[in-house]
Amino acid sequence: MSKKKHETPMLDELKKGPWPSFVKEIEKAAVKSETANDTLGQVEKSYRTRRGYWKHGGIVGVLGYGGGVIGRYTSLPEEFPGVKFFHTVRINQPSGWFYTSKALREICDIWDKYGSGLTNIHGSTGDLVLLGTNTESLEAIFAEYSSRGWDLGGSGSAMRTPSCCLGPARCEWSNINTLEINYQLTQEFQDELHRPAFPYKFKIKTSGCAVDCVASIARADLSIIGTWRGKIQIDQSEVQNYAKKGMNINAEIVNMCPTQCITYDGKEMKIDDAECSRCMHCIAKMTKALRPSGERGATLLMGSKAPIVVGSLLSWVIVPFIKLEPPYKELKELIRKMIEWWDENSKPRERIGEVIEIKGMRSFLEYIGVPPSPAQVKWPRKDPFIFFKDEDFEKVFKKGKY
Amino acid sequence: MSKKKHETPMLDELKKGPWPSFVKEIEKAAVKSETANDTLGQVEKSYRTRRGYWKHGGIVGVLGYGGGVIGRYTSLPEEFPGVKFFHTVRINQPSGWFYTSKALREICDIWDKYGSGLTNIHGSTGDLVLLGTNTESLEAIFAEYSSRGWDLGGSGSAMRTPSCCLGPARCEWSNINTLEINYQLTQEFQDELHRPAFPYKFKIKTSGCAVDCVASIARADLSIIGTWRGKIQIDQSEVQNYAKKGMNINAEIVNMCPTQCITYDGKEMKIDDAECSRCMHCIAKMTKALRPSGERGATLLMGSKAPIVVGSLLSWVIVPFIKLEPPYKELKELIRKMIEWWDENSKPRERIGEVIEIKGMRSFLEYIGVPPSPAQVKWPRKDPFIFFKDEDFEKVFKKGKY
Amino acid sequence: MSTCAAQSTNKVRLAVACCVNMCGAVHCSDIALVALHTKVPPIDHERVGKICEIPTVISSCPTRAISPDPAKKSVKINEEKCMYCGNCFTVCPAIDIHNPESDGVAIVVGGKIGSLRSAPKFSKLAIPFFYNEPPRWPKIIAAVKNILEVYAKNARKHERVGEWIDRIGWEKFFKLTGIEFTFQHIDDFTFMRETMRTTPAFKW
Amino acid sequence: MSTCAAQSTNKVRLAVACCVNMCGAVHCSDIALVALHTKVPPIDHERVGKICEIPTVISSCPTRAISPDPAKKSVKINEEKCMYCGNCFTVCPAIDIHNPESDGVAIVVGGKIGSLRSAPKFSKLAIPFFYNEPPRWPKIIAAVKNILEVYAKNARKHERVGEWIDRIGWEKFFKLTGIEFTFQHIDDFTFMRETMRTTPAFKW
Repeated sequence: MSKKKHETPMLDELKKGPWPSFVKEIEKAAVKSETANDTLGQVEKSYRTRRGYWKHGGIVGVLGYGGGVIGRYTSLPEEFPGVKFFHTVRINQPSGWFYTSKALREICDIWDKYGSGLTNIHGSTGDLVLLGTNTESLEAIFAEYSSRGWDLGGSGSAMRTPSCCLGPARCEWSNINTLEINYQLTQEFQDELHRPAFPYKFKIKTSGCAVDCVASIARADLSIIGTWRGKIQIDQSEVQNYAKKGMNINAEIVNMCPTQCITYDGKEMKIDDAECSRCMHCIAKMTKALRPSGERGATLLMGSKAPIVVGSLLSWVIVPFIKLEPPYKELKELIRKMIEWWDENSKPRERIGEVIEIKGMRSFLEYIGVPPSPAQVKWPRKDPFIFFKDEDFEKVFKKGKY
Repeated sequence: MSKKKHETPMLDELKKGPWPSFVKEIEKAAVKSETANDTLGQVEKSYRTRRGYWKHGGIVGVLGYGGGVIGRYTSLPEEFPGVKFFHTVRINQPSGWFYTSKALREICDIWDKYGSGLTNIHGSTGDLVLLGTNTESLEAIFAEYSSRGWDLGGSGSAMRTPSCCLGPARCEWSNINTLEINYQLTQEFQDELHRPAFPYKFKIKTSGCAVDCVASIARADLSIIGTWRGKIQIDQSEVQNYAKKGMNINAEIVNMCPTQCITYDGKEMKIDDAECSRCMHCIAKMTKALRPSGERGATLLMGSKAPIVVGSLLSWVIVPFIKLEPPYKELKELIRKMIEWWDENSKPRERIGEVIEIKGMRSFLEYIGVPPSPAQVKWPRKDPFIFFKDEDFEKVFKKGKY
Repeated sequence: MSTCAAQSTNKVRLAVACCVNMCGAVHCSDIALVALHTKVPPIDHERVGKICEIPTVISSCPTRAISPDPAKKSVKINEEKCMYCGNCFTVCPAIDIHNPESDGVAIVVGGKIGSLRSAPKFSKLAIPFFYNEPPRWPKIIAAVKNILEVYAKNARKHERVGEWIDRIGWEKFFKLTGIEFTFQHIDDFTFMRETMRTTPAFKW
Repeated sequence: MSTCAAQSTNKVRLAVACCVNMCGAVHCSDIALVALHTKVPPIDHERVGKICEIPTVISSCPTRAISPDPAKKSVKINEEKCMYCGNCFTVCPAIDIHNPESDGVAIVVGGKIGSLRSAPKFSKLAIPFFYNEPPRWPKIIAAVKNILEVYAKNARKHERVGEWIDRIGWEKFFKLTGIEFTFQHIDDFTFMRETMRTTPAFKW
């Protein structure tokens, strides 16, 4: 409908070469959308002037929901009226990001109707992200998506849309049903997701094994990582098959094992399971030969966040092992306690990991009812400045429990 | 002269067994010294009541010197009049703690005359420590020791008595003349040693190699560690001798090398010198076969301290390599600059390492004229919160020096 | 670009962050580009009074560089403490952090998100600053290519960039890549203590 | 005691510190005992006013637990923040930290002063508290003997205590020695961040 409004010599450079080009894609959308058309113009201007022109803030949303839409605007509305509003809509993705092509078409058809046609599948949060619409269209967008069974995701100081790796649906390494856990947590925390009432954001991400394909330890307040308690079962004939196909088992597996718990003499592979840290290296490289056995469950880690405002954190171990089976009662109750403690101890805009750091692990662990464990630390404290409570003497030291 | 004044049933327990006993030694001194006699009584009381009765503080000293004697008193002068005063006298030890037996006798004879007869050879600081005398005797003690060529050590907010490992006098691993360096620094900083004018203590310790027998990295503000720039020379016939005598060279040397830069095929040992971190393990275990070659000098590290008040620090690399040859002009000037910067930037009772931490490495390095180096850090910064100065763009980034 | 390296070593997660928050775990990438500011932002004092909430502006600063300026009914910035994160701009558009002449890009390397073999790692600073050169940023591309090539040539099979650097040491990384080590590389934000090298055992 | 271990592994520097300053690099010992207090000291308000300089007392506290108590012309201690270092007692004898009933001893392990093979290491907390039992402290002796025996049995030749623990992991150290892990072991002083285990890859 609209023809190209802006000269874009710099962006045109980025259409050259054999690779996919975001410029080509936005140009396609611009044929139908004034918003996409002015997006091109503004990006070209950003390239030319070497600065951005987006601004965010200003609460926008739909009735009954406190989050899910992020207000975004151009700072140059007169020059680029098509992006005067450029709101982002988060759609709660299905566990593991499985869609039928019909579902994707449906999502795109609705979006072509109300938005720029540009999407981000998927955003860093895990949500399916629709880019660029105006405030007036929001109720209609929500009505149409929700009538087809879709829901908004989380934003702001709220439970964010939980996300998970594709788990047992596509991966033999998964120790837990990540998809079901993610679905159950999403249902359980609907209220917290849609009506922001937390000190700040709270993200839950679930991975089936230590490979952690959803980067939960790098960017979730609660990281759920599937694991096992038991031996790694070895199929020696499959080990020989790997060797025959050219794998240098000593160089690639034995020597790269971080705990050095594997031996291989050219005939037989042995694993000292007591020394194994379940890092997944041998299993990932020799999947046909090696397989965990025994009890399955998860390690819960907490606290990761990106650099702003006072530095990045990685999640650390809180619960070394928890069984995770329907209806996940223990997990759900534990999460409620975590959030309660956070709510009681946090200033506004403090992530839970930061609050645990300020208040100390003891306050948090005691509240949620988890005992101290060497699994929680890389090493114990160094300086001999140690806090004691009266009860410690009764419970631990007088009993000589060491 | 005085007979045993106090019943000491608990201390008597510690005279049993085949080991040396501090109780036996104090009892020997107590025969001649009232101070030693009451020391026994007070220690017995401490054992019985499970608390200490020493107090320190109160400046004591000798004319013209601000330090070297540490005032110490009992809090029970009526019960133990012999330890009403129990001052500690620090005597500046010779480099590497070499004495003739005549010199030791001389020291002890003087001490028997004026003090308790109890000594601590040597204290943690490195000084020869004389334990227990009164304020009145101090001038006489000093006069008599100094007339024989001895001097007091450092105490308080001053340069502390420098100390060093025995170095080339007794050890083939030493890369520098630790004894001479220590002597020269002691002479250079006489004024700073005897007249406390620093924000807090400043300790210099010098080791001939990375084994660091004087623990300089754990407890010196300036740690001087001898090292080399060159290959490790290998005497293959001596390597074979170690093997013949039963050393498992692959297990004990090759596999324990932290950089994995050694190979040994049963006949020949090879070292990839470019990967060597000069940790001394192979040289220490195979001294007859392995020997550093090339240029000798030292790495300067700074900043270590004990836990009080806000946590312990280990020294870290400031100058990756410095040549150390008489008259050590560059080293002496560098130390003067370090102290100047500290003096200008410190609050009272802040160690130099703490001040560098507060003000940042850049301020310190620029002042002392040392460039930034990857040897100074385990890893570069993580969070992208980076300080820039205008000059950096001219000097580094506009020139594309990367 | 990651394909060439993948053949001999492991995958390379190459990520780009438009601001220092490095959303989506960009801060744990094998190689990442991050856009940053490098100058203390100017304050439009007249607008601050009109459109900004002063206590919010003050508390937005992670290094406590912002304090009230009662005479101007505005705020002032301590230039020694400001590290240009732009958090004040987020809450107060009158402190415009944009500066086309001095805004630029840093390269960080060696991060890792999962626990496969080794624990997750933050990316660390490799090159502190490049000028912004749209549309193709040729110097940045050349620098990334150099890092990738040195990695592909030197790393062992299955070793991620960060695992390779941890094995050889950061001093060796700077030597092999020829990247200059600057004052910017030394952590002086809040966590300096754990980053300092407390041993003379390093490689020349 | 160190001789028995030396035969199969390496030397053990066993050190004893009479207070938390751990002078003489006791804080970097293979095994060390350190005396400590465990209760907030009582304040003799009448004497504080007479013999102590109140600003000095306040500034002596590393955790800022001490504040003025103007009504009493003395100071007060925030019980939540005090970790009983005794630094206030050093400058003010009227805050007597001695308490025979609750003073005791902790055992720390795994420190190392030199850079032979591995970098110098601080000792880390193994057992937080023993009651003071002169003249022979039998429980402490038994605990040290246990640690030494487990080390001698499990470490490799040339491995110092800290090198052995770094290789096997602290979780394994607690398992092999049977020492209980308590809240005291988790660093909550100032450097918690670097001590937390940021991976699920640990040993059961």
